[in-house]
Amino acid sequence: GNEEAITEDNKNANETNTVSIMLDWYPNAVHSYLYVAEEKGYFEEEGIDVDIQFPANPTDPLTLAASGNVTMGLYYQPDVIAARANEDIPVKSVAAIVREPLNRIVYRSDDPINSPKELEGKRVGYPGIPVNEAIVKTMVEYDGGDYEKVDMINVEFELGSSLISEQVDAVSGMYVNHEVPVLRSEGYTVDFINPVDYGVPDFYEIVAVTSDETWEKEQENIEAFWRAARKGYDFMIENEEEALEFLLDYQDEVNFPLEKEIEAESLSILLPKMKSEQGFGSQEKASWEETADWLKENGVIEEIPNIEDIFVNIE
Amino acid sequence: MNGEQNKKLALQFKNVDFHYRNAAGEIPILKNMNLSVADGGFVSIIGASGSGKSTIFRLIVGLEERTGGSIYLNEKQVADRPGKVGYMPQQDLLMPWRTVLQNAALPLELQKENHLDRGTVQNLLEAFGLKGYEDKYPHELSGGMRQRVSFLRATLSGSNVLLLDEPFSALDAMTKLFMQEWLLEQWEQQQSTILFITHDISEALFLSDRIFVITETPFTTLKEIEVPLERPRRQHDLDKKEVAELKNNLLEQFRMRV
Amino acid sequence: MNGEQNKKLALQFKNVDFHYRNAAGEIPILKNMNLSVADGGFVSIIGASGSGKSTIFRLIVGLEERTGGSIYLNEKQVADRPGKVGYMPQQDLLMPWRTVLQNAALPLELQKENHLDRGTVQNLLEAFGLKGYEDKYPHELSGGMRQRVSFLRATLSGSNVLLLDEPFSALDAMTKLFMQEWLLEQWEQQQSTILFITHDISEALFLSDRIFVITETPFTTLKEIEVPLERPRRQHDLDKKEVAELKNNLLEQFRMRV
Amino acid sequence: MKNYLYSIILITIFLFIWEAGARFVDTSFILPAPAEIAMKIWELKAELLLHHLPITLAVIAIGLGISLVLGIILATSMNISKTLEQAIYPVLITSQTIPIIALAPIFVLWFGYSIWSKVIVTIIITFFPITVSTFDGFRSASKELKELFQTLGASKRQLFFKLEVPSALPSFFSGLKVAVPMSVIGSAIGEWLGAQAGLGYFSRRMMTQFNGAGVFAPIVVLSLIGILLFTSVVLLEKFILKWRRS
Amino acid sequence: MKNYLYSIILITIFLFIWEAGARFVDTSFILPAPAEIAMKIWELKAELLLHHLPITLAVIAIGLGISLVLGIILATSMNISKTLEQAIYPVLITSQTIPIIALAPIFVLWFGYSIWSKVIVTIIITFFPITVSTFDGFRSASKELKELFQTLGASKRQLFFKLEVPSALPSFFSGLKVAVPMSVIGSAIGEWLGAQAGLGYFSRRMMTQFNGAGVFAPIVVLSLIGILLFTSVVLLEKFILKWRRS
Ligand SMILES: Nc1ncnc2c1ncn2[C@@H]1O[C@H](COP(=O)(O)OP(=O)(O)OP(=O)(O)O)[C@@H](O)[C@H]1O
Ligand SMILES: Nc1ncnc2c1ncn2[C@@H]1O[C@H](COP(=O)(O)OP(=O)(O)OP(=O)(O)O)[C@@H](O)[C@H]1O
Ligand SMILES: [Mg+2]
Ligand SMILES: [Mg+2]
Repeated sequence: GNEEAITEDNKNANETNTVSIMLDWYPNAVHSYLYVAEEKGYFEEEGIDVDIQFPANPTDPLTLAASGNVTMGLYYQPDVIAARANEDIPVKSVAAIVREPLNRIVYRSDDPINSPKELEGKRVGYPGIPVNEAIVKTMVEYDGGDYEKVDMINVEFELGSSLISEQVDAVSGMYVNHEVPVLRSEGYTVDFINPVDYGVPDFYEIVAVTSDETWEKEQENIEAFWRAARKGYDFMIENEEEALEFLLDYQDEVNFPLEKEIEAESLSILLPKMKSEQGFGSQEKASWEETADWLKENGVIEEIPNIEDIFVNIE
Repeated sequence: MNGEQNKKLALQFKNVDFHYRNAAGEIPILKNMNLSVADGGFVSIIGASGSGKSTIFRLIVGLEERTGGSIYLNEKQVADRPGKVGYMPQQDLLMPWRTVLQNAALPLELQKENHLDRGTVQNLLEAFGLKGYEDKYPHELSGGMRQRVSFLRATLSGSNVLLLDEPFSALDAMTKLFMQEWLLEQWEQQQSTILFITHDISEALFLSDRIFVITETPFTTLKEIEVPLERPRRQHDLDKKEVAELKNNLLEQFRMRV
Repeated sequence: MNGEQNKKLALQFKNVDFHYRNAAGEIPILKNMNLSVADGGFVSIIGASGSGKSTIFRLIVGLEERTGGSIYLNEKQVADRPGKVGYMPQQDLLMPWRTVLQNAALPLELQKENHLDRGTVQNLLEAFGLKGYEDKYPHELSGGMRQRVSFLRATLSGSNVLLLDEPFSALDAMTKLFMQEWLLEQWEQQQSTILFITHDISEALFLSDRIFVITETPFTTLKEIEVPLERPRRQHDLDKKEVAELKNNLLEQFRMRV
Repeated sequence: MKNYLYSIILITIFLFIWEAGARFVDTSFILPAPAEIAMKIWELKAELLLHHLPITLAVIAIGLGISLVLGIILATSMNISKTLEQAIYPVLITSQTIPIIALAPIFVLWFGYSIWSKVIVTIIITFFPITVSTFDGFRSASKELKELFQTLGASKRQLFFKLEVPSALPSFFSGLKVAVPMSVIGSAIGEWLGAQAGLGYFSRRMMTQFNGAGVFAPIVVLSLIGILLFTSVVLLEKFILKWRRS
Repeated sequence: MKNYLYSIILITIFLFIWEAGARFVDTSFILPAPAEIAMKIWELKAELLLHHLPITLAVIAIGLGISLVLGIILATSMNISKTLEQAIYPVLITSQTIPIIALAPIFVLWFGYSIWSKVIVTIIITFFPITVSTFDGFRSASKELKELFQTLGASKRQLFFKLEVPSALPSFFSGLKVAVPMSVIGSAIGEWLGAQAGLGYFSRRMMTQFNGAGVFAPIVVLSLIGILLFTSVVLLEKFILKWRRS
């Protein structure tokens, strides 16, 4: 019995040591707290090894978290609900990272779209993430237009290149804090519409998703991970500049070049949207319910799933 | 000085020069060569491998350009020879995607000035023992039948001169004997002039009026041998003493060269 | 009643039955067939195409299983015949990836009980006119040379019985004559028994002591003909009156069948 | 039919194991069972066959059509001009050793999300087998037959249509039989890169929605297209090359 | 060398037109000039060759290696057992007409971003040519030679190693020459679908960053790998099949 216990322990130790997390996009200011925690050794203090991965396809963070290929993925609140409701995929959110939409409908300034109704007959690119369809549909219909007349095109990651090469007239899925300033700094003039102004609820833009099975098996690790991440967040709000430096130091110059100024601006936009009275990462049932209602109204889901199963707050 | 002198000449080479050219330089084959074949004759050419037999044919049909001298066909020097003689190459060369009829009638399709009509073709098909096989494809025929289609095609080129380059070398020994007799029969009916290349001395003796022997390359004249046999002939005529002697002489000549 | 009776028998068929089987049913080839070949003899088998010549060989080497009767090799009934006779098929069947030496020495590699050594092979290579070509690949050889390599391979199987299935049919007429003389020379030196299939009557007459003629299929006995010629022979011996007559008889027999 | 008995048994066993395995694993978004896929096809039949299929078929038809036209023109030109052959043929062969298809994402920038970016991918993947096999077909015309035609005084035109074209047909069909399944693959890959409809697109979309059976369903339809197109080519070949029937 | 003169001229003209065109269009993220690409390769040489190249090479090597092992085992089994042949061969041929590669996205679900999802794509794309060509090679062993071996009392083992294997080699090498460029394509496609590094991944990555030259640079490296691998196979073939040298 003694021997068995030891091997069990060892096994646990091995399993629990690594936590993999797939980012929602390539690294930028919104991920600074993770790099802070890594650099400052917070993860190490918690006894975990963190493997940060970037998605090759925009939808991979959720699918790979659901299939257990990564411990967690950063994804979008509405899509977690849809997965649970439509296909009964056992996934749940363990933390809310960004509490308001960052997503904008972006267009070229020289080919302006004054209101969502004007998207009729236009080509709208999106990264294949289903929530964008719900967003555009809500906005167009809110504005009195016909969504059926909008040409939605899955452009995968090529949001920026398809917009400026005029292959599409507008894109959904660009973030106001990052992609938009990046485009502008490259010398392209673009403008955007905020979905929240046209009937889209104030959903959590980014949440951390894991599968029920992973949660059961690795709950301790995930909790440890978020304790460390919270320390990183706390450090970040106190030392914005320094936190950005960690990100910029860590960045992969060739793969993911970042502009310091853009990221600084981005972080200043992000911080208020990440802040919560209940503590970084906490989630409110009301937000989940409101978002689920919105999805049901728009026919994205047919039945509202049990909200209790969808998220869990980590103390 | 003999009877042939009065006959028209079907083919004549006058001082013809020819050489191939390759990386190493010129390979002379014909040097100032003279040759004449009377109309209606059956003439064989024998010689060792590589001695230039096929080259003579290629010059006649115009696949190679002579470097000097002139070649006369039916006593006219024809500038543009292609299409003027019937040529039956060594392999039967039938097109697998054409039926027997379509293969045989190829010259009629290609030559504007060919005046043979389909009726003639039908008659000849029968004469060549191909009746009932018109719509078969070549792969459905035996080797001997394929040779007959090929020969029919050469005949239909409408020329009085037929050049046959080792036509029977791919046949087995017994089919070959049968085809030889058949060829003679056809030749007697068609009244054409035949030039026949072969490696097989018995074959040359059995078929020809005269045999040209290539003894060296390049050559200027060909050694000419009259075959001492009357027509019609049978295979066992070859066993006659003077023919047998002739054959053994020729054999001895080639033995050293193989 | 003649001298041969005292000689050992190299090969004997006793009441052998054989039929092929296909979708349409059985195709009988041998019916209660008897045949014997004396040691050291040169025997040819001639017959029309499809009459069953190759089948006889396939039975001897064990590629087909007889349905009745027995086959004796050197007066012993051998159960597992493969490897017991030298077999030279119609095509030369050399392996393109092996040199002349490697091709010829194949039997030594495959047969454990083969007692020939490399020295013997070297000597034979010389006897077969292949000296200096040991390391050449088959595609670098002429047709006649390839046939000699194939023959050497059959010889090296170490058996006193050699089966040759139309070995020269792919050669041109002159090379063929040369190879025939060469074959006789080798045979006289090797003291082996040769069974030789051919379509060519002159070839059979020139080479053999006796000729077996297949006149119908299925067959029970083969018509046997003694060749009235002494050895050594020359090509022109075939022009002797009695041989010529024999030849014409045989020809007449096959003429109807082609 | 009897010849395929063992194959049918093998496939049945395979499907059975798959079905059992899928039921055992019981996470249909990762491994849907065959029965589930069949039901999904039935359920989505209108969507698949009326909406996505025509779009993919259009890509295949246009892509293959352009490949055929370009390939045949190029092969014919190389056949006519020795200089063209010496210039183009080695480039063509070398191009096969390099992964041009990896440039596909940039074609989207050039041709947009219209049908053309997918057509280009299909052309890239089918152009080579068609061109090279057609050209090799022309070259296979026997030299001896060519000379025979010359001795019969055939014109270049007659030589081409009566000898070189029929000689090239068998090899051309071999190339086509390679190209047809490739065109199906090309259209699917093209649709990954950005599309709004089509079977390849639909399959990936189903994946983002955790609909495992939905991922497989369009692929099954694509496979049927592949088999159908291939069979048509084989039948056409049999009809045109009827002289090859033994 | 002189034989390739026209090809070299053609490629030079092509590059020249490309360079001129690119300078004229002047939007390098859509159409980078060759000179720009060359400079980019030089600039990124460490990144490309030390970081991404080894990862892609590993995918190619493992994928091709597994294909070879499985393909040769399967071809040999089909050669030994007639039943296996009748069961597997038709399935294999039919599988070629269906776009299995379109299922690639689901492999990412099965294997994550590990090397295996890419290896599987590479195997799928290279397995068929290797298996079928090896098997066809075995079948090409002449029936007459087989009979000759039998008459010489050869064992099954001798028949296999001394006749069937040498007979299969030319066809095997033809298959390998098809498979090798395919493996490069397979690794690139695999990397689109899920990777953290590798040349195919890097090319797509550059695309989202408006870096046109960066899109082409890794593809040029991939092409060089393709050409190099292909040339190695040709040399190996020449060495092993030296009897084919005229
Ligand atoms: N195109 C060519 N270029 C260079 N040399 C050639 C060419 N064609 C033939 N020769 C050479 O010319 C010589 C005569 O060739 P030809 O084909 O006329 O011989 P042949 O007597 O018909 O021989 P065979 O009996 O083998 O058919 C040979 O030595 C051959 O190598
Ligand atoms: N495997 C087989 N199955 C069925 N019938 C066969 C088979 N092999 C040969 N035959 C038939 O048996 C007969 C004799 O064949 P065989 O090969 O012995 O003839 P052959 O005298 O050698 O002919 P050839 O001179 O053409 O070589 C032929 O009618 C042939 O069609
Ligand atoms: Mg010749
Ligand atoms: Mg036979």
